[in-house]
Amino acid sequence: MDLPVSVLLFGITRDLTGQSAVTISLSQDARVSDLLNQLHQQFPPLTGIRSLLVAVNGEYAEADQLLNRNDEIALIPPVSGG
Amino acid sequence: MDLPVSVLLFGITRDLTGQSAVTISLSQDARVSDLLNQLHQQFPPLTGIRSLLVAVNGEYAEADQLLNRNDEIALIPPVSGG
Amino acid sequence: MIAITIDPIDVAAAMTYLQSDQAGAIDLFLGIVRNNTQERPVDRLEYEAYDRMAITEMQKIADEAQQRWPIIRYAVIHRKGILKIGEMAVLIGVSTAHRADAFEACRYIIDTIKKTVPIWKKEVFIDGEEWVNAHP
Amino acid sequence: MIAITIDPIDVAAAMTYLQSDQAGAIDLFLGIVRNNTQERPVDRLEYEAYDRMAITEMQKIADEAQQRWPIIRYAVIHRKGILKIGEMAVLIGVSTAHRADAFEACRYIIDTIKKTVPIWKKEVFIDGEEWVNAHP
Repeated sequence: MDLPVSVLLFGITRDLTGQSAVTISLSQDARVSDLLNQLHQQFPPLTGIRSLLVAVNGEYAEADQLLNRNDEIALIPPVSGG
Repeated sequence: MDLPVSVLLFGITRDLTGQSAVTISLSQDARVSDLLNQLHQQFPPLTGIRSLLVAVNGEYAEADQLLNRNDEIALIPPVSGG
Repeated sequence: MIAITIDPIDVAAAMTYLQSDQAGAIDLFLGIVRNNTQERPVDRLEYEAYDRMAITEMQKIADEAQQRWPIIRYAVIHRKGILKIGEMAVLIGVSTAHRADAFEACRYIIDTIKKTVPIWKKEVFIDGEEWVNAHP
Repeated sequence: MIAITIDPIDVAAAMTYLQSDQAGAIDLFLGIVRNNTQERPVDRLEYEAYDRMAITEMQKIADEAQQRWPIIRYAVIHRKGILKIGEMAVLIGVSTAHRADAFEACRYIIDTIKKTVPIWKKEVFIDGEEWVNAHP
């Protein structure tokens, strides 16, 4: 547990957690999928969302992408612009 | 030759004839096709136009439609609005 | 709203007209005089209309569009007279609840206007002029 | 022109921007807050954006559209914050030489925005609220 990452929350994920950002502790070689698992454990209501993607430094990230300490990480629930 | 009709001219037909309306003498039971024949004879340059339709009282008319003395008749060269 | 006008088309007025509490989508098509046709520089366009019949034909097109799509409001405005580069010749606007209907109805209206409405356009070039579509 | 704004969208400014001597066609799509969703009366919408990424994603969509159609200018403007009925949430404008390209590019842009751009809309009803698309 030596990789703390800050995760930006928007829309329904902000409402469900009551926070616009959370800090999550991950292991050093954590990937996007590890972050999602950790978030689901810590905030069970997130499992009810239709889909949850992760953006790293402003770009959609694949599940196996490695996370780094200074990444800007955001949780992206289903978008509904327009 | 006892059915004089006035024909409105627009666009290229007005330019080719130099008039915005012409009066044509037709026989009493004349149809749209007779009018077109007569116009082509009287104004040979009209034969160079890609297509010529006739409107009677503001509606496109078929070639076999009978013409009446008080009809508002117009020659419709290919349209190009928009 | 269907109109033929010799004055500049008032886009803001058309937009206000198209608005409605039920409307979630407006598609607005503007046809504008551009500076060339098939690489030939254009000086201006001259539009002429058989007004009475043009209004009737535009109304038929709008009625048909209303049959085919759930249109809330429409605006079909065509200008005539001499138009310089950058001036608007035609505005088609459609408001609907959902966007697909607005796009489809708007496009149907402009596409059909170009086929059936008695309006004629003369392209005036530096060195000549031509009634569009008139010759084979 | 790509923007996210909390202020009302300025349609006239967008239209001025889209104009060009080469442009014969402008298609303008406006997304507006309407008074109901699936028969349920809406009080207002609340839009939220991940601004930095939303701009990036909108730029990608505009770039892709420019690859696919000969676009002269484009405007992609999304508003965020609390929007009441009748207020404009999004404006997409495309100018091209010919109309088919304007319609297709404009529709491509708005359709794709709804799929990929991190902007979220909460519908607020008289008796509840819901983040659109969030639940299965």
